[in-house]
Amino acid sequence: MHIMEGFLPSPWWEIWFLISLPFIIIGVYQLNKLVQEKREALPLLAVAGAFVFVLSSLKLPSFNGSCSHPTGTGLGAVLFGPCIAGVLGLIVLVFQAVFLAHGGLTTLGANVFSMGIAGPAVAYAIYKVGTRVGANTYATVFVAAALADLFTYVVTSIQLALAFPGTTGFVGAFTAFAAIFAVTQVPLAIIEGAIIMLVFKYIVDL
Amino acid sequence: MTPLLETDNVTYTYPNGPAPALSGVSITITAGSKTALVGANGAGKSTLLLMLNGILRPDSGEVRFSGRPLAYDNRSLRDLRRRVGFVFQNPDVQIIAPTVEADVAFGPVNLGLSPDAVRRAVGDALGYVGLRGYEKRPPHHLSGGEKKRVAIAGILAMEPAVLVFDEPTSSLDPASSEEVMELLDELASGGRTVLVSTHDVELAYRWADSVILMEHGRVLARGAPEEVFSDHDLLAAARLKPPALLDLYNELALRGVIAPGAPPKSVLEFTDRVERAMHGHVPDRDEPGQIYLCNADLTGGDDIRALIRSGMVDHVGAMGTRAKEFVGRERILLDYTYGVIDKCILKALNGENSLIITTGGMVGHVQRRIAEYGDESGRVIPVTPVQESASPEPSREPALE
Amino acid sequence: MTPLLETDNVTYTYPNGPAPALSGVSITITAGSKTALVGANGAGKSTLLLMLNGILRPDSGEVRFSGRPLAYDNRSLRDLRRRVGFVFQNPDVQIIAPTVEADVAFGPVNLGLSPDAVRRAVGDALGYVGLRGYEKRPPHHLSGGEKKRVAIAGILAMEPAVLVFDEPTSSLDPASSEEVMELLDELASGGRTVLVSTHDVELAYRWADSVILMEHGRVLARGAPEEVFSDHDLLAAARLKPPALLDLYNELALRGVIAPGAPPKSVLEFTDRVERAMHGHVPDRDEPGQIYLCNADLTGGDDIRALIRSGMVDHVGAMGTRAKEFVGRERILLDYTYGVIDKCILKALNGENSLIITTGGMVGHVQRRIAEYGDESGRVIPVTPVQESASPEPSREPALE
Amino acid sequence: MYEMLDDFAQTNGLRGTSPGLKLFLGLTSILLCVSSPGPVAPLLVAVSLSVAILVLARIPPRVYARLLLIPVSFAVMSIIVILFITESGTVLVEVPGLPLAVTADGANLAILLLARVFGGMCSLFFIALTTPMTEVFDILKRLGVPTVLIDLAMLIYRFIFILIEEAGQIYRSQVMRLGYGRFRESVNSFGMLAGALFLRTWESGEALVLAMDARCYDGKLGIPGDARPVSYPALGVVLVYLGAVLAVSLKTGGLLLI
Repeated sequence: MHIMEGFLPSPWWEIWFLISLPFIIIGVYQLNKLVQEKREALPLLAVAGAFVFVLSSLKLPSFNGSCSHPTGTGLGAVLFGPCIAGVLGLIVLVFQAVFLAHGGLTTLGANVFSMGIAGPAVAYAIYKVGTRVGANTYATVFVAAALADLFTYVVTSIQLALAFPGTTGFVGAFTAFAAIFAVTQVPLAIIEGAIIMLVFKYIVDL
Repeated sequence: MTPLLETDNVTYTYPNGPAPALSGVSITITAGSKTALVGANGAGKSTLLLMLNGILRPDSGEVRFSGRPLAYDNRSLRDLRRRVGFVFQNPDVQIIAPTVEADVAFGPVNLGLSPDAVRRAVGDALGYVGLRGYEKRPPHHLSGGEKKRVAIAGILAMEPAVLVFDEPTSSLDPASSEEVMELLDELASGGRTVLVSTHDVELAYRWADSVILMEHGRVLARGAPEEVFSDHDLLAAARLKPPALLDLYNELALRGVIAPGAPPKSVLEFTDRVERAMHGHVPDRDEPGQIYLCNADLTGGDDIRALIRSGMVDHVGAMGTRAKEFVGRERILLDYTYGVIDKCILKALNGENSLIITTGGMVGHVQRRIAEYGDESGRVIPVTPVQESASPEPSREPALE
Repeated sequence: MTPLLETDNVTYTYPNGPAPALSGVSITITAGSKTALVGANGAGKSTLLLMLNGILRPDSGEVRFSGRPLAYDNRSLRDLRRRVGFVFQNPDVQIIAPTVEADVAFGPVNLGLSPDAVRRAVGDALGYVGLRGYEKRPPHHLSGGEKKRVAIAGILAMEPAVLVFDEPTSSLDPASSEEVMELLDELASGGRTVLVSTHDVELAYRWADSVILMEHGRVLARGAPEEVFSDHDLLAAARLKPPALLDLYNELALRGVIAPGAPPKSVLEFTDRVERAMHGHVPDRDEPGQIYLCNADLTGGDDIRALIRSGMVDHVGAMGTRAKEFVGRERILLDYTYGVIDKCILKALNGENSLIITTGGMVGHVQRRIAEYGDESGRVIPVTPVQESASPEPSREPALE
Repeated sequence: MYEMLDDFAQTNGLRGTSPGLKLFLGLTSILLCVSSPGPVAPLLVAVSLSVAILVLARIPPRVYARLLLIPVSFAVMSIIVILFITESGTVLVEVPGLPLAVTADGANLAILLLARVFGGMCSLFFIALTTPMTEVFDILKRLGVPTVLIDLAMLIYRFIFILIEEAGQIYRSQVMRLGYGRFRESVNSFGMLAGALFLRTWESGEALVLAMDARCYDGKLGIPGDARPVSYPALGVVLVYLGAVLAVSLKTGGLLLI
């Protein structure tokens, strides 16, 4: 779920930039090192990034919107680690803003945090835990993808509630934002989980 | 000759395209015809094909199927698409399921057929394209020609009345191209309407009975291939080259070496024409050879093997995918797998015997073609049907598990 | 005729491949030759090409460049790859950067050239393939033919001695194919060694001076194209079809209609041969037309336009990408953009005048070709060079901003 | 499928203008919108940049109108929340039977937010529709953004267009075979599409490594870009415009519409 350009007022958009920045800096540093060690890492990261972009800009069936961003970068996190996945997320979000008018530039900090860092981190964590306890792989993938989506939307709701606490205060505002976006985001997360599971099955079947 | 698919003054511009991709295109595809849409890349062929299937909607003008204008609601479109099957240029984007079987089943499943009906449709379609036994294979390990046939089977399984092929032989090697074109011939002779887009003039010249020449989103000409392709200025305007044989023929006719008339379509005809021009007639040679003709649906492998072992046959060719499947099963070695009729006639003229193995409707086609040659050249070649065996094997094997 | 690239008994099996992709392949590519590696899909052509620039390493056997066996350390490989340029079949695979300019610069930048040298190399390479003015375009806005030329420019910018093309005309339409093949001719006539893999026998027949026929990872035959392609059994074994003109010629020779000998490579030669067979000589007609020959590097657009306006010229053709670029800049309308020499000779035989616009080394090529025709046919066609103007325009424009 | 705004940026009427200037104009407008205390300045930006997009850049109105609809669904939902969680100020409308009410403060905040979103989105559209990404890469490089980041972005850019084309073809071929019919088939079809795309992506990646190696890849990408000079009259116009927006923003800061 992308926060549109112009929606986050000062100082919130600056704050989210500052929060995301360390992850990106570490990511760029790691990326530099990775590329110098393994030259073929760059092209592979690039196609992975392009895949995340294309997947998250395709409309999900019967829904006007898609959210595969966190699971896409979640996959990146599994392969390259969460900070480099954050860098991928940053680039993809810039392209989404500029090519498709999804999201924005001042809201980039907030969106990178929710979709490029927080969501993938959840996907990464669940996947790691799932494989360690030896849970059913498909179930793990489903849960990781769906929860990554849900967590992203929770983070977005927090970001909005912090910026617009209204008169009810943060908790009330968060409840209100979370409730209204749940209408689209909860079914979307479930469908997305199912689809990512199908993709996973498809790849395993080959 | 009823018009099955028509476009009436269709115009279309892509949302961010600079120029119209189609401007005022009116074409008519008659039922049962073999039509080739010929033009250079960017002439508007693919855009037009996508109109016929309702994927694109004209900015103005109208597309009609069986005389009725297309409706663009979901239900009508689904109905249209099961009748007008579309085979894409690149099979890699069309074959996406993890196995051949699952891929061919995609259409029938979406049609809502019962599992049994789906299985039957898949088996029939794979049999038709000669890929029985490939059910469980993953498509990305197949050769280019095999992938193409899987893509065709995926469309055939929905039993469309019209088959539309976008550049069917693109990036296939000559043998695979011939096999695919032979398959299209078979489909057409089975009563289906076949429409092909191509920039390969040679292919269109040999295959099509009607040609539509396109350039810059317009129709430049339509008609029989030998007429359309004889006009060099027209072809040059369409950024195409004339077929080599036609070009040579026209040049010889221009210099008065050969009498103008219906141009030849094959090396065989051409040779005869030149001989006639030089001697006034095709000279008699020794006794011509025999052509044995075998319908694999009715004959067992043993009879054929016996015939070959007897030494009466010098060359063996098979036509059609089902015949080739049969030959593979019966482990009969082939000399010719494409251009079979012409090659066997040439051999017969040199006094050698050959055997053509084919199936179903193609048998009549072979007989007609050889008889036509006899009428034209005055040299009759005897065709001997191979006798049915007393205990014929079942004409179709059950699907392999 | 020094061997530049050799493989000696090279064998290779892909890590998860069932059968060897190459088994005991020994070939020799001489410096300055135009060689075509011909075979059906899966014959091992691409695998062999990937050996030649060290992308794949033979399981056994040896690859030699300039007589020295390849070394497979990083440094030697980089050195090899700047000398042996490889153009992939699919330009989308090869084009890496987001603009034409940045992509062509990729090689030179990685070779460590100075920014100025990079800019010069990019400008020259784009000029050579006729894509000046395309510098800032993103590759996905180009046509298939343009993409191919960008891919070629990207390799040319590294100034390799050998150019290796995998299926150079695959999925291009006839006009784009001719343009690419003409470009390859230009490269070869500029002294580069050019090696092409293809399943298009027609193309190899017309273009190559040496052919290597492959099948199932082995070399079936090598030699001059007219020899290799005259052997029908060999071609059939390689799952290929003979070129139409050669096939017709051999059939006519077999029936004794035409005297056997060096087979013709073009419609023009063929026509003459048939005429000679019928009349004993090519009959004299009226006075042949003139061919005006203009070197665009030396002549200004005004002179050419004046010539065309004077009515002395009936047809105008341009050969080579630089000449076409010039023609586009000067807004001269062309009748012929490919197969120019043959078409102009045909017109001259009919008494019409034509003008051929070309550049640099191609001028000599045109003169030789027309003189050769005169020697062979006994009909000399006068070639008139277009005079240089008193104040020639600069032969090259500065790169567009 | 989506329309890629970059396709318009490659051919628009302002293609020749300095990309740095366009980027400066767009980014500053966004900042002015986000920090404007009142709704007038963002609305002014929205209108004036829309005019620039339609008249100067000659973007088809039909295309632009569709773009303007993109922010609507997000904006509407968020603004409904904001309306109902702001309970101070005069009550304008009450929802019968529920403890929900729209107050003047809430309405004013909602209007301000809508204005900022549209001002910001129009500025973003201005950048997206007039400045090709390929030129932005050059600018970023000169601004000292880490090379590895730009190289990665450039490769991603290139492959986005290749993959989106393939995704489109796969999608069409599924539709031809009646995919995406009912809900279950839709999910199934989409899963196959994504899986096939993943496979193609992987193959593309391997092919890319090969192609880069064959072209002597040594860790460098791209060329020193040549800067396009900024025309001073154009710079002057932009500065005057931005100054005017700033002045309006300061002047109308306290203005409330309700």
